Amino acid sequence: MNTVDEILDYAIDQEQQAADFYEDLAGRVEKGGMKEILMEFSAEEQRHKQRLLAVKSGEHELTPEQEVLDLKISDYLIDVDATDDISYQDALIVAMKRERAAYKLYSDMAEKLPESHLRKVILGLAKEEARHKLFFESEYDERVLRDN
Amino acid sequence: MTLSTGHSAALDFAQPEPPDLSSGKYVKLWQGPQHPGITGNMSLELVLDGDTIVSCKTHVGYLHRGFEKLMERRSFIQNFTVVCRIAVPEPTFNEYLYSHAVEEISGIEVPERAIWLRTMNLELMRLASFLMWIGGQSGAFGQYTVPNWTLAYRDYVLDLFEEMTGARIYHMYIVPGGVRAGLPDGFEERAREIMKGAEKLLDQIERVMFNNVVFKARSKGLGIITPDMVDPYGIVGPNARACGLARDIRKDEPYLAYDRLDFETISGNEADAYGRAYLRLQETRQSINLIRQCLDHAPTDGPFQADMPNVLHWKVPAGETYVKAECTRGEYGYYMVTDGSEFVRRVHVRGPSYTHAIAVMERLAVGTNIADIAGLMVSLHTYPPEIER
Amino acid sequence: MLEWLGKVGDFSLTLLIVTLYGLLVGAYIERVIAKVQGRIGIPYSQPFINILKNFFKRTAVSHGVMFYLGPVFRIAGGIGTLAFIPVIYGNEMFSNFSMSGDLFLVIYFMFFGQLGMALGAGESGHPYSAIGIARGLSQMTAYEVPFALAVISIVIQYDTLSITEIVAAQQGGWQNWTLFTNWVATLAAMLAFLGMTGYSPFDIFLAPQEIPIGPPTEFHSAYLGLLQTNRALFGATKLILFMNLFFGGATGWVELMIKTLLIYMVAIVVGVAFPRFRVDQGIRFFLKIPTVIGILSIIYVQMVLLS
Amino acid sequence: MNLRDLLSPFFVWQRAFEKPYTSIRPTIDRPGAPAYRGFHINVSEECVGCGSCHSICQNHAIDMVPAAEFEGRTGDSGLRPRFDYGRCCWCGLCVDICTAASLRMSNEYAWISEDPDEFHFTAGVDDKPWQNNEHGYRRAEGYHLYPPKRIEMDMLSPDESVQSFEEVARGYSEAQAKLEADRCVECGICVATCPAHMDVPDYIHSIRDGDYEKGLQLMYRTNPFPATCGRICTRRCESVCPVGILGEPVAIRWLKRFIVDQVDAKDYPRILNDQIIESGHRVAIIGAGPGGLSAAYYLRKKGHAVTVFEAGETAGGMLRYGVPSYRLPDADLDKDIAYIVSLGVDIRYNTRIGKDIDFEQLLQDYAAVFLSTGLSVPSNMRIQGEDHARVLSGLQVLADVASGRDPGIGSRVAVIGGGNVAMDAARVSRRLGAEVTILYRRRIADMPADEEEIHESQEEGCNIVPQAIPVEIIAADKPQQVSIKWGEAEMVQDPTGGRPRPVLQEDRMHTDTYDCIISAIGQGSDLDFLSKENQQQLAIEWGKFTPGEYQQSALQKVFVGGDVANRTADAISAIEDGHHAARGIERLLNPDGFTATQTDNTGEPA
Repeated sequence: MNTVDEILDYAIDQEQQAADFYEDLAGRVEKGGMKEILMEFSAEEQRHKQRLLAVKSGEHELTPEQEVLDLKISDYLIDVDATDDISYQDALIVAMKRERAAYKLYSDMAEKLPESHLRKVILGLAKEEARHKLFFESEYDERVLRDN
Repeated sequence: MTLSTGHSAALDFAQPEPPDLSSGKYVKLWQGPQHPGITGNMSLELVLDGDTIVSCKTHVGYLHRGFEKLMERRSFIQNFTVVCRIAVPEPTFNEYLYSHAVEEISGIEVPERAIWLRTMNLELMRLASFLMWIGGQSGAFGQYTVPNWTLAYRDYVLDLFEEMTGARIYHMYIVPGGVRAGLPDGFEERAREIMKGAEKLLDQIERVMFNNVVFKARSKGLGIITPDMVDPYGIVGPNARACGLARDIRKDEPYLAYDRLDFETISGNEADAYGRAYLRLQETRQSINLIRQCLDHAPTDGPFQADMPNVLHWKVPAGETYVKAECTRGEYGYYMVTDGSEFVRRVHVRGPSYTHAIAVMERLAVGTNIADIAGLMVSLHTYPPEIER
Repeated sequence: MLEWLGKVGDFSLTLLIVTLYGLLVGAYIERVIAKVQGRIGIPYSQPFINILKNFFKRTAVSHGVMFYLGPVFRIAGGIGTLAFIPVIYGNEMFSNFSMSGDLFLVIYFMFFGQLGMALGAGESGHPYSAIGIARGLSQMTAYEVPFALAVISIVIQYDTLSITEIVAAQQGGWQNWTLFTNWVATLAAMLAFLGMTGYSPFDIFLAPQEIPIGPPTEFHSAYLGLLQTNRALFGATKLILFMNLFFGGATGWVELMIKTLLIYMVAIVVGVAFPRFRVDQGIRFFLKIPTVIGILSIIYVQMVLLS
Repeated sequence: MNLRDLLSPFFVWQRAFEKPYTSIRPTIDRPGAPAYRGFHINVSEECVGCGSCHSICQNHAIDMVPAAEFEGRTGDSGLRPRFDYGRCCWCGLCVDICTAASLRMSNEYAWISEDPDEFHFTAGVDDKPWQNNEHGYRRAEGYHLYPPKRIEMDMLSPDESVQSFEEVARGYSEAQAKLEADRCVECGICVATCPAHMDVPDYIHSIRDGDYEKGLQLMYRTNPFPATCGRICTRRCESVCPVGILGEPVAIRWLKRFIVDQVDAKDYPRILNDQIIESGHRVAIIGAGPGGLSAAYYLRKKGHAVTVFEAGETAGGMLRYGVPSYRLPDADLDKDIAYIVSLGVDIRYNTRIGKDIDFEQLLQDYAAVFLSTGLSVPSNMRIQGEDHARVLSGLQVLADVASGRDPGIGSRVAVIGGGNVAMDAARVSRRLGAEVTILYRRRIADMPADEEEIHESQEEGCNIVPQAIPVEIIAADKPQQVSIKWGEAEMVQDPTGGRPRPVLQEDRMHTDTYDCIISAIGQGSDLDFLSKENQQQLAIEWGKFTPGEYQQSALQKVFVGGDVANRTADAISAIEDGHHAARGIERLLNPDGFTATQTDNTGEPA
């Protein structure tokens, strides 16, 4: 993973994997209403993928310098398993955790690299993931933590 | 016309000789209902022998709008916008008396500031009304300069009303519970300036209207009201005071802030049109003085309205009351009966014009010249709308 | 014949000028009165607009022929009065039909209009018209006495019945004016003038408080226009007559205008200050002081001037 | 006659040399006085269309007409005043009464138009040149045509109230209630806002008339829980009450309570006079909470045989277990329930669907099923150590107290959450003698709990710590104690929209030790009693049903309602859901006899 294209391909692959993960889970869950939600998550990941594809083709630019709000909700939550009877709250936790992990991966990666275009791209990807995390954390804040 | 002694004045006039119209000696003339010589929409049915009036009959009903009945079908708050129309040149007295009657029955205490503002409003109204009347009296005798002055100057007083109340004629300012607003900024200075000008104007009017050979020739000896007529005819206000009776509700049974104002009841000793006119001129000056006192004493802050129930469904407890005030023409009274519902059961408005324009006018007109009818009518100071509530 | 036709032409011109002048001076006086009353008053164009408006209005009712002849008589009186008064002294063109006995004719014509009005307004059947006319005629009868006495006085003084000659006698300086030569007669005439112009205190016949503005109320459209025209014409004519008889006449239009305006102002100065007399008070007034002054003026002419 | 009288009048000429009174300009150029009562201005955005102007106008010059751009706003009738200047007398009473102070007058007074229809206009909607005029008549400060302040409810003092579970609000006296009822302007915006569309102005009117029986009848038309709602309703009506715009809203809830308090329970059958003609249909209702019992009441009135299946021991659902008795005494809840039961509603207690009876069985046995099982599962914080034995759920604490059990909270308690359950748990803990700290993620202003509840819990000595995010539960030294690690939060505006979000400040962490931690951060539904197939068939979203028209679910026979089917999750919504479902069931069972008027809240209930 030394070139920008490689790293982008990796990231796109990751998004596709995530989409597949949710789709697979959606096929298994039995709880009423969860299937739709997981399919919605999957679609969200597909949208992320489309965005990265657009970055790769040059139609879209990453914004490594833009600050993204970090609500730090997922940081202190326990890990949950993606079981067949996963609840909505847990599904969101899974999603937040996944995005957080990706974010950590890219930002750790960038930290080790010297100042370069590649580093910028990786940083940009980190910010992108941070945005995805914010999306799910906002959702969590809005729906699960409504009374809190 | 002389009175036979030993009879009450009213009885003496109760059986006039009906003129024989078929004799061809008389001309029957309707003065009104639309006529510049009548103070409003009413009609005088005159029978003339040459230029001399042998019989006069007052006809009213041309201005009847059924206020008393209207009030029975409107809520207590709505009525206060209706009553001002009962006496167009002096709406404020109706607002005050209506509000006061409602307050009396429902036991609402009006705050101090509202009392002073009401007093000032009423005195301003008297000033405006007198100014208009002076013009009317002068105009009725054919001197058109003074009416132009006074009506123009009355507009300055109306300017004050406009600032104070938001309207020039139908102020709708005195509302059950208090008044609708305090004084606007700078009102006191403007009011004092206008009072100063009014005093100057009254001096000028005294010079050109009252020290006037022709005015004296026309008004002296016209329509003499003798003291023994006052009670049988129910004559009130300046008409009664001009013949020497010091009767003024503001002094005799003080209401609002009048017990704290410094003034004396003015009474005259000439009971003819000139005497009444001169008395009213003095009362106009008195009003200016009282307005100044109100400006001195009226509190500038504090509440101007009592705590009120929700007026949208305001039920006034059952009761009855009679309230009165001294308007420019004398005692103005409201008799109100309520039955505990959202509507007033009955209101009777008793304006001084009722007797002055009908019984008194019918009597005083006999024997006068047709040219003097207008001057006589004005000198009694009557407002037809308050005859027909 | 041709000369006579030319005279008619000249007179028409005079008539036009005097009427327009009458309207204009009327507007001016209205503004002066307004000023005293604390107003700005009407624009100068107002009387002209009023008349034009009325002339262009139509009428749909009829009160009978005599009713409509009233205003016609009235304006005939006005025109007739002017026709025999020389307007500008020494100017043949504006001397009108002045002749040796014109003073009598003029006084006759001054009555003529009022009589026509009486016939017309009486036809309307409204009691106020009758009252107004009765009052107008009573007052006229009263002020005609001092006026006639004053005229007799100057007729004796100048020994002529021709207005032109009376004017001629006053030429040669202000000290020759009747005002100064026979001030007693002038005083009597000016008092009568107050009644003649119909301003306070002698406007009872117009009193709106009793007979809403009198007979003119009954008329409308072009007939009212005629009355308004006559008001201007007749008013100006009276002023010219007084100017000729007592104030030395005029040798030019400017002099005429100044003099007539000043004469008019006499009525206004008094008019705005006083209420009106009742008709009986008015008659009594004229038959007292002005009449006495009128008689005195004759005595004055006889005893002082002609002795 | 003397000479002075002859000469003195000539002084009139003095005036000729002074300035005239009149001006040459037309008067149209003269502005009215600053407070002149001229043409009407209505600031439409502030106006809520309450129609008080229309009510007070003695000339009937004001009509309330729909204004498209304002329709559908909360607390707004969508109507705006239309003035008829052929009738207006410019008295300004409309301005005086205007509850929103949106109606004003300009000081313009001259208006010429050749089109007479123009003088009939909707102020603030139709464009008029004086709309932005700053001058003109305004209602003066301190001038009111209705009392702006509400009649204070007698409350137990905080010192007294924490001593026992006695009801805090003492209720209005008759005189107080009449005074408070007097403040209503009868606009009906509350009716539109109330989920149950109760006839608020009418029953308030009945208080003014002293006719409480009529008031009760009016309330039962839309709500069979008046005693309950009169105490604990979330009262959205009051939040939109136009009287509250410039003053305090009419105390609608207390007035409702007042009516119920005036009527003895034994008089209910006579007053309400519900005649039941058996229809022969059988309807099952799952859950005896407000939603289920409301449906039961209206279905029973239609003559259907109603069976209610309740998992608990008593009826009332969250009203009984979730609302402490100092807010809603059991006697008052029982008053409501007893009347519903008295109509012949069969409640089977301790019967859990899925365990005791199969849901499929119900579908077979009954003509229709109404499902309102509520939200009974407390949400988890999902933080480290949450499974500690000293972490209790708020719902459990409340249920224990309601059932007379000792929740065992100890003497120092932390409550996590800012909703009504959190407040209830905190106040209950105070009454049990504990010292209470409330930790809440956001600001106090953001708390979803009732403002009154927040205020009263503070008065009763609960210490609210706002912007506190719990991050970890740690076992304390003693087994009866537990520690909580929490961090302070900063409120940050979310760039993607929504309300400001709390962001943990990792450098400002605290750790406190309590006897127990009560978690009250929300609750979810328990739909496990439904088979997987049923769950798939019934549309479920975010753990809740998404009902269609008349609360009907995807299954034709199944109707859903209550907390499990709406977003607001309050009693009044549940009651309306039940009422609405009853209408839907009636339509299903009796399609020919069903008319639209039955759905009208002013008509007879379905």
